[in-house]
Amino acid sequence: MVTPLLSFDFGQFLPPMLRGAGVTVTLVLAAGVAGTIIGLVFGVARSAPLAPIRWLASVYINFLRGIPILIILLFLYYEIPLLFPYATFSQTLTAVIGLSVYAGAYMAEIFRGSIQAIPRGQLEAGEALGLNYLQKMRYVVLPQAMKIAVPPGIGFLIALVKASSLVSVISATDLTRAGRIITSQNHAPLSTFLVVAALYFVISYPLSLFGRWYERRLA
Amino acid sequence: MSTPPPTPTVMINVEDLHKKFGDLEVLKGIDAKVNEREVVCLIGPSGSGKSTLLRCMNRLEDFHRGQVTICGHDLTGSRTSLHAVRRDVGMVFQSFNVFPHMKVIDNLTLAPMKVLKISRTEAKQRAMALLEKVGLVDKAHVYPGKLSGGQQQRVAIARALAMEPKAMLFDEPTSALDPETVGEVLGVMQNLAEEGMTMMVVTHEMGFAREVADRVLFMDNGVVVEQGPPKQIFEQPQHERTQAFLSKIL
Amino acid sequence: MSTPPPTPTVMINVEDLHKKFGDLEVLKGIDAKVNEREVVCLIGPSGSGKSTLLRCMNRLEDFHRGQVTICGHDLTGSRTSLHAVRRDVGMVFQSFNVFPHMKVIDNLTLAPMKVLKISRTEAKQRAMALLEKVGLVDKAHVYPGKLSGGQQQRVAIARALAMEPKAMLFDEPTSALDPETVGEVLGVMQNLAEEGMTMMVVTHEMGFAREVADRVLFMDNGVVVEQGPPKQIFEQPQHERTQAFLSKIL
Amino acid sequence: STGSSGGGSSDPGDSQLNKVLKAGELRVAVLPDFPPWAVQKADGSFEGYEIDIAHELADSLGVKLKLVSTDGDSRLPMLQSNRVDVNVSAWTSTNERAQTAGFTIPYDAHGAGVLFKKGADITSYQDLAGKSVSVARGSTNDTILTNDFPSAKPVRFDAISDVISAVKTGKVDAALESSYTVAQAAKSDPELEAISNPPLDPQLVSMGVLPGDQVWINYLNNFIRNLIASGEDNKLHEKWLGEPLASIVSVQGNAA
Amino acid sequence: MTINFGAVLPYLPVMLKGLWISIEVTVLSFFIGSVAGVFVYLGRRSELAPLRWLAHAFVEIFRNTPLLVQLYLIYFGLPQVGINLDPFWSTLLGMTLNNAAYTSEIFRAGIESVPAGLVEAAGALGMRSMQTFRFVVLKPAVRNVLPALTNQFIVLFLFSAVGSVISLNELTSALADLNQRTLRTLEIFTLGGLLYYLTSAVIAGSSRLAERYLFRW
Ligand SMILES: Nc1ncnc2c1ncn2[C@@H]1O[C@H](COP(=O)(O)OP(=O)(O)OP(=O)(O)O)[C@@H](O)[C@H]1O
Ligand SMILES: Nc1ncnc2c1ncn2[C@@H]1O[C@H](COP(=O)(O)OP(=O)(O)OP(=O)(O)O)[C@@H](O)[C@H]1O
Ligand SMILES: [Mg+2]
Ligand SMILES: [Mg+2]
Repeated sequence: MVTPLLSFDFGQFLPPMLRGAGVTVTLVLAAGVAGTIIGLVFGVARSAPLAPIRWLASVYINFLRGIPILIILLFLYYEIPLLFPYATFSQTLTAVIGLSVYAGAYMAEIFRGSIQAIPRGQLEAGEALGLNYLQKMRYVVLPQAMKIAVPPGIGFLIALVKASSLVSVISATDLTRAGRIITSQNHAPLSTFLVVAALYFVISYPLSLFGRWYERRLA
Repeated sequence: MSTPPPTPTVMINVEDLHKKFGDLEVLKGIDAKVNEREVVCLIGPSGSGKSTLLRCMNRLEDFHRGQVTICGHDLTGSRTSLHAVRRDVGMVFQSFNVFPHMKVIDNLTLAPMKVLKISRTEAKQRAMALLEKVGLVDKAHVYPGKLSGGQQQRVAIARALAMEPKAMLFDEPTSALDPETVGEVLGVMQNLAEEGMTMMVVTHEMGFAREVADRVLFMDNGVVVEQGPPKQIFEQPQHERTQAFLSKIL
Repeated sequence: MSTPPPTPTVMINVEDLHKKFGDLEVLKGIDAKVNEREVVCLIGPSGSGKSTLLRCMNRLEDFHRGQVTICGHDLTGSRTSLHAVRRDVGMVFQSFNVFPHMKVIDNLTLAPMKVLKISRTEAKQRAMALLEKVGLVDKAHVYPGKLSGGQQQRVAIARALAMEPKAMLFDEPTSALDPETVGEVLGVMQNLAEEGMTMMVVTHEMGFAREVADRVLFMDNGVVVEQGPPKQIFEQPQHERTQAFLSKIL
Repeated sequence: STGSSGGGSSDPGDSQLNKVLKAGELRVAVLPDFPPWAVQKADGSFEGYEIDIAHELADSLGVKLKLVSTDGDSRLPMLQSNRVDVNVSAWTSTNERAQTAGFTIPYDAHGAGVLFKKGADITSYQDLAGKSVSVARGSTNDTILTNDFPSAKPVRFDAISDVISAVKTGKVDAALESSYTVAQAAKSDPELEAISNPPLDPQLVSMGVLPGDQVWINYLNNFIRNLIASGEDNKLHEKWLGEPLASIVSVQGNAA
Repeated sequence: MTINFGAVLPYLPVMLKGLWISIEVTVLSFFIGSVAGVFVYLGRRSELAPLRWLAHAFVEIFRNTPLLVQLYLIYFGLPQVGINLDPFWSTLLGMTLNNAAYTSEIFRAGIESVPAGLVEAAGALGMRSMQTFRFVVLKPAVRNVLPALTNQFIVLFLFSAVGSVISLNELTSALADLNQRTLRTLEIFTLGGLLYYLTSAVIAGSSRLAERYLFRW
């Protein structure tokens, strides 16, 4: 007896699966880029000379890092439109926004760490040469901090690939939800999710490899 | 020529300078003066406040009582003219603090372009001339990571000179160096002194102080204990703390 | 008493030692000997292989040709007796490498308890005696982070002595120190030498070498270029590389 | 703050009906994973019984149709956040739910069935007592199980496919799901069996909108009555589910 | 619809019950997983190539696939090979394996951050490698990794929410059920988010305290 749990009809189900994978990749790329920009702004703000700016940034970072992405997504999708009717975005766009603000908080923390890792002497040297705060950041600190931030940044991007699986809660059809829709038709969760896992691996592993290669190159 | 030496202009003037870190009083009323074209060496035991004094002179460190004027800028009170001060006063640190992510030449052109707003071409010309002076023309397009400590410190000196400062502050510029490369850095500093740069140098290199300094200041525990020409300080120190210090270090 | 001096026992014997890192030959046939109760200083320019030679002597570094015997242990070939070698040979590094998470006293008792298996009480007594010797009794219950460089290095020396080694290797023990604390460490080492410890010391402190060493070895580029009593090496160096090196450093 | 657009108003200008006509587009929430009612296909488009009904509805209004994927949990929030105009998403119109959502007259009805592994001693609904039973979280089956079989242990999943998988893998003793779904699952897997008794508690399936928009509900009710009376609803039901519309539904068309 | 937190407050005990399960599964998986992580780390440094390779593959697989998918496979997939775990044990297993993969990497970083000089000094004192690890490397390494471990603990806690998908009745699952019952989405999820946030904040705070009192050097 062929147990239906172990069969997977690639001809029929691979295309929707790949489309889901495409959505996952798009989400991660978009949120990765947006999250890096948000993270840069808040990471720099977190080490700004003005206390209120530092304080605001740390509220954003700590709050978003303290709640599950699931809750962030649900809030954005269902509650924001109630409060601000004009901010009614599609599922995919909401997913991108949700993942971006989430990524922003984590990337900010990564940038803050790398900025702090730059020896104080570098800042003082910039200061003694007459560079102002933004110039010191732009020309002296950030170029060095960025380099340090790459390995943890890649690590987070990998986490983001996986966190993106949770956008299915707002019915965005990413790789995970594609898998769930397919199991409603083929009733074969084991094989279906093995394929899903394999696709996630294919998306995420190159990132791991790149991260490792980069770290070795730095050392 | 027989013009009499002009009355010296005071380049750096420190009066009754007090500085606290929290409750710890680190500078307890310092008076010090450096004339134009003069080289003053600052010596003293670790923790006596030498670095702090130097850093107060270009306001890397705030102070809460006293007066500091440097190159015509009054540092007392508001922070308004900081920018101009930094332009006129070069500083060289113990840990060279060259920018590791920039080639040597870019280390030298960054501040002139961004702060003095001179053109890239002009900044480059100036930089090459300075590299010539510190003997590093062939390293212009190398990253600092590939240089020895002594070479990095020469880059740091050239970088400060690229701003065409009127005075230079040195904080133990050779104490992080291999014994063998100390000489090349002191050489560059000696040339600078001979060209007439106004310099204040914190150092443990008594040989340099003896040979190059016009005056030596001995600090201990936040006060200037004694000062005078090197010959006098090294050979006939008046104060017993100076004597104790010199006996340990020479 | 009129017993003639005994014929010296050889404590460390190095013959035709070769060492490569990958393709780079760092030691190119070294012959060196240290007798019991002898103090030998090793000098030479940076990169000449001094540290490597020292590290081969207690097999922190493998070597691929030649012979090393130390305190009666033959280091050539198999790794079996490494443990015993390390027990008999103390080592002190440039970066003090005291264990930061242990109080000073625990730094001194750890290895005797774990390696020599002596009791805690005995280890403590031994440790206190050694702290007395290096002048740090009052710091026994302090974490090393609170100590100055010189104090940390004295802890490191006491820690090595706690194993009651037959010979001590020092690799630039003072070059990471403030000029003022160099003296206290050299003082401890001088006492040790006077008590008859067999010592091999890599150093840039020519004053120490001149005063304390029985013999000085000058290394350059992986070979021992010249050796002899300090007076001879410092005042009448034979080899031109020695002359060049000394002229730079003195 | 108030998020509702209805709020008891009966001014036709405020009605969703008017907004749809003005926008020229009808936004309908549907399920992507509930074949044969509705399922998302490989190319991303939808098909199924409810999808056909949604098309009919858009045609009746003379506007374009936009389908938005939803799930059991999200049907009301979808309306509240103004992402859709109407749910055609197998929504059972219980009295409890009707207190917070607005429902039309039903266009379909189905009861619950029980799915279990062959050999399990389940011959009647009462046998669920004391057993672990998988249900879709928040579905009417969830409510039935909680209210009518208090000694059964509910095991809740988000997706209906997981409800069925739980039986197959022996995670639970039985599943309580739509009788049709249960029958399909039993047909596709020889290890499984569906209860032979008639479906439990026939449930009425309605379109759902925001509460209070009587103008919009009137239009939809009218549309459904015509759909039934014309025989179209029955035709679609037979096409997708292989059996005629339940009489409790079709009788509404006669009344019209 | 009017926002009314009063209407959902009576459900707070239900939420707290869910939160307790979240905490339970997180704490257990964190500690078991961290111990396992040490072994995975040792595997990665093993002299036996197959062991090294295996440990490496383990880390990469768990690092590069989502927990949600892992839980599906454990819960619905393992019965295929005769292992039938209930939601709690399935979630626990998934989170434990996940945590082992992550902490092994954290330990690696922590141990590599201990200056090589300390290891050499211990070697020069005649200490064997296990002794060196136990007495010289371990404590500084733990101190170095404590912030990263805390972070991992919080991430793990937040990701326990995924257990709801395989019917674990933890906090998120409780929130979803309540949401269905009351249809007060905003209030329910705000309150739930607050519970998650407060718990994370408590964890982060206690870790900082522990750091201050545990490592006084
Ligand atoms: N940022 C700071 N915060 C608190 N105390 C400080 C700070 N910087 C310096 N100190 C303290 O001020 C005193 C003087 O320090 P300073 O660095 O000026 O001494 P120094 O003479 O330059 O010593 P060294 O020769 O070691 O460089 C010391 O006791 C030092 O601990
Ligand atoms: N682990 C290593 N791998 C590769 N090359 C090494 C290693 N250790 C040392 N070397 C090289 O071996 C040569 C000799 O190094 P060594 O540290 O023995 O010199 P040294 O005389 O002690 O110098 P210094 O006075 O700077 O300490 C150098 O060229 C160095 O770059
Ligand atoms: Mg200083
Ligand atoms: Mg060396």
